[in-house]
Amino acid sequence: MDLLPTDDQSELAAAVRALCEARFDVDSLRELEGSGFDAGRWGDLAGMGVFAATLEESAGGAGLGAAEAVLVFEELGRALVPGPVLWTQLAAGIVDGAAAGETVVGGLDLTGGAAGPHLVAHLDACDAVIGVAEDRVLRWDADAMRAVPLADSLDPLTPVHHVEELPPGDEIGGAEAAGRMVADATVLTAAFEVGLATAVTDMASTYALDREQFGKPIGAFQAVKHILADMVVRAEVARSAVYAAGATLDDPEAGDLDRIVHAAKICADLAADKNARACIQVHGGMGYTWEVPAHYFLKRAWVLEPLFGGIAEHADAVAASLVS
Amino acid sequence: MDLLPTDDQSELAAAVRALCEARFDVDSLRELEGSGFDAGRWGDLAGMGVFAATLEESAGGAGLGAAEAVLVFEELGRALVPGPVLWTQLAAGIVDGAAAGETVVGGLDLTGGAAGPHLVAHLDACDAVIGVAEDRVLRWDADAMRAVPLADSLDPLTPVHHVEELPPGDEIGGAEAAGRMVADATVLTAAFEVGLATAVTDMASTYALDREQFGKPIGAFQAVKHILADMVVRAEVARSAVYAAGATLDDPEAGDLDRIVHAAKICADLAADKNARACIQVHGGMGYTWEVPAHYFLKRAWVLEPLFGGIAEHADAVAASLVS
Amino acid sequence: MDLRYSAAEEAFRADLRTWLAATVPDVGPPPPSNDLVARRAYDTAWQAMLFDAGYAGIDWPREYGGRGASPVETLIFHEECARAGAPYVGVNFVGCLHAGPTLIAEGTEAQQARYLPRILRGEELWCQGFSEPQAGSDLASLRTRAERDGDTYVVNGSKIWTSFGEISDQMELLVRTDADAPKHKGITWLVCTMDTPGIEVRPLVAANGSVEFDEVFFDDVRVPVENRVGAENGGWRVAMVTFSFERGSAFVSEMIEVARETAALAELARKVTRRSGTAWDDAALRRDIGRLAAELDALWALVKRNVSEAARTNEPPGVGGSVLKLAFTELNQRLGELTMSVLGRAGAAATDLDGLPLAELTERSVRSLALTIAAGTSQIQRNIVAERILGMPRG
Amino acid sequence: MDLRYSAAEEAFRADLRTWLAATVPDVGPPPPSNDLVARRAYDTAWQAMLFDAGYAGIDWPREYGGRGASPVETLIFHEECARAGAPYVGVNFVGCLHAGPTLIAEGTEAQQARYLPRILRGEELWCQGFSEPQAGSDLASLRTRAERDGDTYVVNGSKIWTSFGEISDQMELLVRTDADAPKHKGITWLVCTMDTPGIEVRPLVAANGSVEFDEVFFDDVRVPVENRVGAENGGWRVAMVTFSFERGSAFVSEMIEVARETAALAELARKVTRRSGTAWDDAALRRDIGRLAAELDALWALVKRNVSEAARTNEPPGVGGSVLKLAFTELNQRLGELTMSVLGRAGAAATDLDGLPLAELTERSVRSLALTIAAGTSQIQRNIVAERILGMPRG
Repeated sequence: MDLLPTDDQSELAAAVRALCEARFDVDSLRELEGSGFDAGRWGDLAGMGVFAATLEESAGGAGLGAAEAVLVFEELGRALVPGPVLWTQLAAGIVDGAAAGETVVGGLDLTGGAAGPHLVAHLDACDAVIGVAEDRVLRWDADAMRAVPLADSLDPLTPVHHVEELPPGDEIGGAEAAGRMVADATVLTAAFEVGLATAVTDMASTYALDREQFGKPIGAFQAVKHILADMVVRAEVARSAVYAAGATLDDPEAGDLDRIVHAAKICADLAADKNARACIQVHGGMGYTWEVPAHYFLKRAWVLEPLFGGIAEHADAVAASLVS
Repeated sequence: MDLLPTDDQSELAAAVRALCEARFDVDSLRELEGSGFDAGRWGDLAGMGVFAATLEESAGGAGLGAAEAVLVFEELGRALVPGPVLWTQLAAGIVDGAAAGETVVGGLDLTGGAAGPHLVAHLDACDAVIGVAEDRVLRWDADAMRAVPLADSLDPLTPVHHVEELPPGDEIGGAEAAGRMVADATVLTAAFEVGLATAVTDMASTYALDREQFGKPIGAFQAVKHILADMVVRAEVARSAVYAAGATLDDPEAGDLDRIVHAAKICADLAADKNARACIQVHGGMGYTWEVPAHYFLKRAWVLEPLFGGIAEHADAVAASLVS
Repeated sequence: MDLRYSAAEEAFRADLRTWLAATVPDVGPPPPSNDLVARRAYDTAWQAMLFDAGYAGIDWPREYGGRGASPVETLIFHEECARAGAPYVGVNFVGCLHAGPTLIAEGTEAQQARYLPRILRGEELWCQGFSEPQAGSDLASLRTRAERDGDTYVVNGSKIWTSFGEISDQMELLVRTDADAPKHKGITWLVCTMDTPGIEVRPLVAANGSVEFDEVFFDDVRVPVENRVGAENGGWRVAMVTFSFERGSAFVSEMIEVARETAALAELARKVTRRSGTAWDDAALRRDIGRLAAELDALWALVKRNVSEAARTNEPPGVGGSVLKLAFTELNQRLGELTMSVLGRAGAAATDLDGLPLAELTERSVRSLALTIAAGTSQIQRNIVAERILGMPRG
Repeated sequence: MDLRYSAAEEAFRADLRTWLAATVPDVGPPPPSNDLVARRAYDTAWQAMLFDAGYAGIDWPREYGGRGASPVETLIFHEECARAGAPYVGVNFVGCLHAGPTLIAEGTEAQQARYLPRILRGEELWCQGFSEPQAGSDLASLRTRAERDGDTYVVNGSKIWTSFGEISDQMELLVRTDADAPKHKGITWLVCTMDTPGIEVRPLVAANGSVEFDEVFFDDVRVPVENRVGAENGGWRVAMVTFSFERGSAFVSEMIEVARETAALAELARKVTRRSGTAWDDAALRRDIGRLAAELDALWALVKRNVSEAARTNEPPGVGGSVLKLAFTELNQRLGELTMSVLGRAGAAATDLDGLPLAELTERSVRSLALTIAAGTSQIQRNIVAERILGMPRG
């Protein structure tokens, strides 16, 4: 039992972080506003093996586990990497070319009944789209979606298309594949949110040390200090749950997979939203400007929270498990 | 439109406060542990006209309105006055001798369906018991309740009896009387809670000025300051709603009575519970001792919250009103 | 302690309501929020209509051209305007609510004669130059300096968070005139005309995409000494007069708007489909919305208490304003959170879809983030409440 | 990053589980919580059984008589004991978890030989004399003084929050030996035998009615110099060793208990009747309970991370302990709030009724109030996290 990254895992995370710092720094995010996608940077992610990470070696992948994928997505979240990274990773081994990043795959979360408008992110960049419900996995060609691009999206780095009527699509997986994909997708989304929650904690903390008011850094004031401490607590609690969920995906007998997946998503949803809000508050007026990137993080958190079930759905599921 | 107490109303409140300070100071509360009732002090409350306040003058009462009753109950709450004061006041004009305090009247909240165990507070002190549901008002002789005294109660100043099977009782009021009584009871309970929330704010604030750590009063630390500020906000918001509810009971055409009653109980429940908790936290270890009376206030808040509907029930009712 | 309005107050309300009913339908829809020139025209036209009808400067004294309404009438005014869907004070807020009242309290007769009528008629637009990049919560540490040169002050430095700086005519400007004095003691309040040479205005884009805020840079800007309000180095006190002017009616328009939005959110929740039914079938979400609506009712009662206090004392409600700001801004942010919860996955779109007003709702949720920061962060407000109401030490 | 235990760890668990299964059923129910003498007998009997089976001092080094278990085995030990319903360390917690480890780290061989075996066998009970009425969060400002008189220290002053002082044999006592030094520099750590003349113990009644805490008064109490642990005036450092001893397993027993209570609350909610059905039919309450259970699962994962860190470094998890304490104590209080919500009006009774264990549940809700205060308030913990993890200035 060891819930810390191994040396190999830490090296992998460091490599992804180095790539992100080089290719997805904040200024380059600004360049991607409205599209969120850049073929060159996408190629860098593919070159790093992000999409092929968990594909079996026999199928040309790196054969890594969910534990490694969780660390990779935590780093992607820290850098707020845009684009259909999650869906393309999920599609590796299912959609030809996804693992190599040659086929860009978008996705549709059809869990929870998925009533309401169907929105596909980054469709302009996609070659294919997969959809996952609890009981099946569907596939479409991107241009078969007959989707309408929307003028504005909440997150400037996550443009969305509206699919007015979902075309039939090819069923490429049944309940078992779907179940595993939903679990993977939930945990990787949570991992991304943990990275995001950590990044805004770092950002707020750096600002609190730098910004002076009343003759001292604002981080010397308990009001600010305690906001920051609560950010640390939320991020660390969520990170713990996400690591445990990753380890349990790799070794389902080592724990209660459903419960830890619920815990990971609940705590990560909470950490991403609350920490990004707190980051804005610590920055004061500057936090509310477009220039300071805190708002990007919060908007992404809002986009991610409802995916694969938000706090409400997962908490309801845990409640049901308590009395069953 | 004037939502502040008039001079007469302020004088009334001051007189009740003076009585409470003289007769219900904290040390005398300690004497009442386990019983919560003292005939002498009960007589003082009667002498002050607490029970007869809103009874019509023709029936021997003071003919005051709900606005005045709210101020009286705020003061009673500030002093954490124990005993079946609310029920005896509600019974004035309905149960002989209640207005004069000669008949001590306990009560049973039968609203909300009142499933679960029937508990009557202070039954040993009572001559009669009234019960109020949404559609009727019932009356029993106290010794007809066949109730079992419980060894321990949550609030040491509110002993309870358990009525295993409710005897039939006399119907002394129909839906109209019951509706008005429930509204009165809800608002007066909220008023009591506002007094309670204010008292613990004062207690915490006094302690924060007095107690020194790290070379200064703990009230100089923002962590403590902000806890105190939130206490003020909760108390003032609740007080405003309770005053408005009192004024609307007196003049139902001046507002939406149902809505403001819901708001008053929700905000007062919240202020009483959160402020009493905060008072304990500000006191540190001492706050958790029996000796410091903060715990009496919190326990009373917990006893009052579910009466006549708690936050959940009132919030549900407001939600329903939004779409009707 | 009563909620009934006097006959005179009811008559005031009836007249106003009649006028609003006749007037508002012709005003037309507001322009896009980032078209500042159109917004100025729109809000100014409304200001002129108020002026013609005798409602401009609703709570300004009559001798300064105002209506001289009591605090209760002022409450009624804001309430009725909001209920009628009339334009808000909008781009004129600094002139009507800050600069004007300050000039009434502290200006010379000449200054009053020069500026007040144009504010009332909407002819001149004012902005505020108080905050600086290094002086936010700690406003008194401002550094923009003004040096006396004969009968002018020469101003150098920069300001930030100036609303509508690009389209304004006049600025209420705080400058440092004595660098050696303790920080509150060396500040002066000036009227600075925005077309004076040396002023550069640069828009700041906000997180919701709006461009209402500006940075304003001053390079040897010459302001006549006659534009000084109050004494040299006495500007801090003058600025504080401005901050405490509102007599209980702050947030009234916003609260009515939030009440409307809360009811609309409940209706919206009945349209947002979920697996089994709609978002409104989620009992926990429904309860959260109900509770928010109830707390808003309580805040409305707090406003009435604050107004009642102002009516009795003819003074601002003191820290009652901080209590209200703390509670209302946090409630308003919670409404933003609940809105995103109701929208669920649809919230990723900021374009209207399937009958859901997503552009407005998502922008609203983002916009609410500024509320606990602007005009004194919640942290500063809590200090004020603890220090001024409870007497906690400043330390 | 894996959750699977090694074969050796699984063997450790299996042995322990076999022993617990054979042993726990005979232990009998715990005595009433306010019967301290009976509690001492009960907890001491359990300690002796642990000792005989080789589990006493589970993570103490073998050379000091402990089991020498790894951090992971220690986690397994606490987990299995809690799951088996074994007695908790109880009245022996100061000896086993604080004083013993301190003596191992800082005591002389003679001190170790004198005290450690009796702690392990449950023969001597220890209490703690650290806090004082005027030195709570600011522990280093303690005033109880000790003056050297030949080969004894003469102690005068008072302590507070001493758990089980009435029934203890030894006290770990912090005293001021240099009044002129900076406050952290003049403190000394002593072993004080509780039957020394001049000690008076007065119980403090807590808000839940318990009498576990005492005030202890010292009137010319003579403590031999040989009872000093560490250097004179070096006691602050010694005390900090104590505070950082636990290697990640703090709160493990409590967390398993809270998990059990949460599941029990869900079952209870199905028994508490409401107008239409039961409390469990309240979807919002249900969601709150589910969310709390999920957050507890996450905290369990945090414990495993902290233990993993300790296993790698053989050091305590540093501020990971503060993070856990902040999150877990607040969660534990929320469970108390939810419990009262489930009980509704029945919560006014603290006597079991209609199959509802009201005595235990209401006491539990009151007891949880102490958690964000004892052993460092949440406010102090937040300072620690912000200063030591994020490097914020002490300010």
